[in-house]
Amino acid sequence: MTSLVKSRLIKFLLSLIIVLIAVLIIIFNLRDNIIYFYGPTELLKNSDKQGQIMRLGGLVSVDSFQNETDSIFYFSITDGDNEIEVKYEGILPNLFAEDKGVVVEGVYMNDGRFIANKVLAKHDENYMPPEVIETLKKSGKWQGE
Amino acid sequence: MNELLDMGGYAIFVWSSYGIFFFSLVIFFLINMLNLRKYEKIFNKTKNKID
Amino acid sequence: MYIKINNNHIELIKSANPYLIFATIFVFIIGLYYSLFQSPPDYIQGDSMRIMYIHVPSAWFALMTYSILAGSCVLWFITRNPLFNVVARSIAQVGMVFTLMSLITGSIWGKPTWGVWWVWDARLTSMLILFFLYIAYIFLWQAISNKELASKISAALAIIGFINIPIIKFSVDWWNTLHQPASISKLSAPSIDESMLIPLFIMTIACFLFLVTVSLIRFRLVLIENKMLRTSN
Amino acid sequence: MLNLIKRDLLLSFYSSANFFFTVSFFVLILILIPFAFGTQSDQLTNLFKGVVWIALALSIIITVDRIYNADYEDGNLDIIMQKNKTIEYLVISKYVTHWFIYCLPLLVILPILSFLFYLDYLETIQIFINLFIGSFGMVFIANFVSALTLGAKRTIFLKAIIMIPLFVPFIIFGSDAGSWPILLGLSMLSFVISIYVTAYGLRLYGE
Repeated sequence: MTSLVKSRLIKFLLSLIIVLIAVLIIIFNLRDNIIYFYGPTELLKNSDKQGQIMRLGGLVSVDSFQNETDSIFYFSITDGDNEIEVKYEGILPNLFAEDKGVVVEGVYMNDGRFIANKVLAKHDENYMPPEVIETLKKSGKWQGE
Repeated sequence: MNELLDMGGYAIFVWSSYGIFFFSLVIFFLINMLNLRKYEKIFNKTKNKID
Repeated sequence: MYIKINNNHIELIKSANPYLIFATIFVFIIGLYYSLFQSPPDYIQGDSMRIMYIHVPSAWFALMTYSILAGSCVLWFITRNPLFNVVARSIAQVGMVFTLMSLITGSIWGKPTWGVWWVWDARLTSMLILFFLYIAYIFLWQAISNKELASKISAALAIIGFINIPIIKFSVDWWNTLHQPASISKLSAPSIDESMLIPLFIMTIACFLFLVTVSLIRFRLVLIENKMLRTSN
Repeated sequence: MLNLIKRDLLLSFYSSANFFFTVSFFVLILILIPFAFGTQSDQLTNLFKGVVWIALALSIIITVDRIYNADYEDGNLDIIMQKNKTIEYLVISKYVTHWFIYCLPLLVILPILSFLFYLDYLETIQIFINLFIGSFGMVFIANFVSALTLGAKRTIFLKAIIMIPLFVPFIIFGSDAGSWPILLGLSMLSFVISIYVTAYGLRLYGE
């Protein structure tokens, strides 16, 4: 009986050790495969990403939005520290606005600009009625983005 | 009333999602309720036969 | 503690059934009134955020139901009390319906908000996998003809699939996803205004009542199924 | 344990049709890529890195029926289990034979295929390492699914629907060149889970 308990204990400890090592390996090597988009700072740090198709996400920086024609737009995406200029040709989603979250899909060019072929509006976790926003802004308590 | 039906331009999305949601819930509920009735009937019949 | 289901319990559940149905419908009507008429539109999303009132409760209960399912499977293996197996089997299909509903309503919400029906980010993909796990649990039980064996084996599968639940829960915090992080968490004040929290709260109660009602109906169904299997053997 | 491995390997050589079927299935999936997506070399190289994982997953899925089913149906499984008091040895020997019979040929044929898709040496080696490590994890998963579904009807659909969600992490990380440590971690995790669950399933069906 004791030998059975002993062998079970050994099995259990062995599998526990394997699981621990496996989890550690996975956590330390977890790369950006699962990441849906990169931030501007991450992109600027890795210059080897230039010339590749990828997604870039962040806030549309204030006063950066320009439209050349009805369907060609220029804006920059910021994460507070760095900015990347984006050129996009197509239709913008309804919720696209300056100072709001956005994810663009396209090519990160060698000159540091981003040519987007798809724009997705990213919503944040705040849900507020418009009147509340008005009063918050009036009283100066509004600290959104 | 029209304003409500229009939903600020999002009428299709809001109404279709609510419609699908409640339709599926009701259908799912009915399937299980009817199944229960059917099973209870069969079960009672077999029990009577044994008795 | 060994709980055994007897006829008195079943009678109690049976007599509670009409009240539960009535309560579910009643709370759903109040919730609908609040979510469609009473609550204000969002300052960015406008009226399309009303989908949130059904999307969020179904996603919560999809996760909660799977946790209960896996938990009762574990308890069944530990205590060998067949009650836990019956609970697991009666709750699984409701969870599958809630998962499907959160996927569908979410994708209807995604079109006006993000601009696309579906994206392959971590939250949405792991939720799709949860749906497959529910299907695997239900079909595996049906496919194995020896039902005692079937229960044990599908329970083992359900426990393995529990790995997916923390991945769904924390996917929005661990990785950059298009899906927004949770609006309501224990550690901080909710980032939803009170006028929108009330309809969400009522809808959550309504969905919970629906979960309880249908689970109890299925509970009776599963018990009769078990009895019939026993007599046919 | 060695006896079991020897027996299974011999059996599979006697019925070598199975083995050629899997290899040709794997090759055919990959050869269909240029027909579906055109013959631009850049595109083909990129597609190959991903589709090779899908091909491996599907080839493993179609072999699941051959791990324990034959032994279970003719009653050999009971005899083997009675002889070996620790089922874990039986399970491990099945892992080894399954990998040798159905995964090794695919890995051997991989370099030849990769030249058809204009991959250079470095990329071929990277993909080979990834597939080599990842295929172990997939074999572990396939084994426990096979053990759990021994008595099930409509099996291929069921097995596919159980296995595909479990293969998803391998496919996500596998197509990235330098991610072999993650695949190693995943394989180790699936080894621990698989050895317990397979033994549990076999004990249930063996009773």
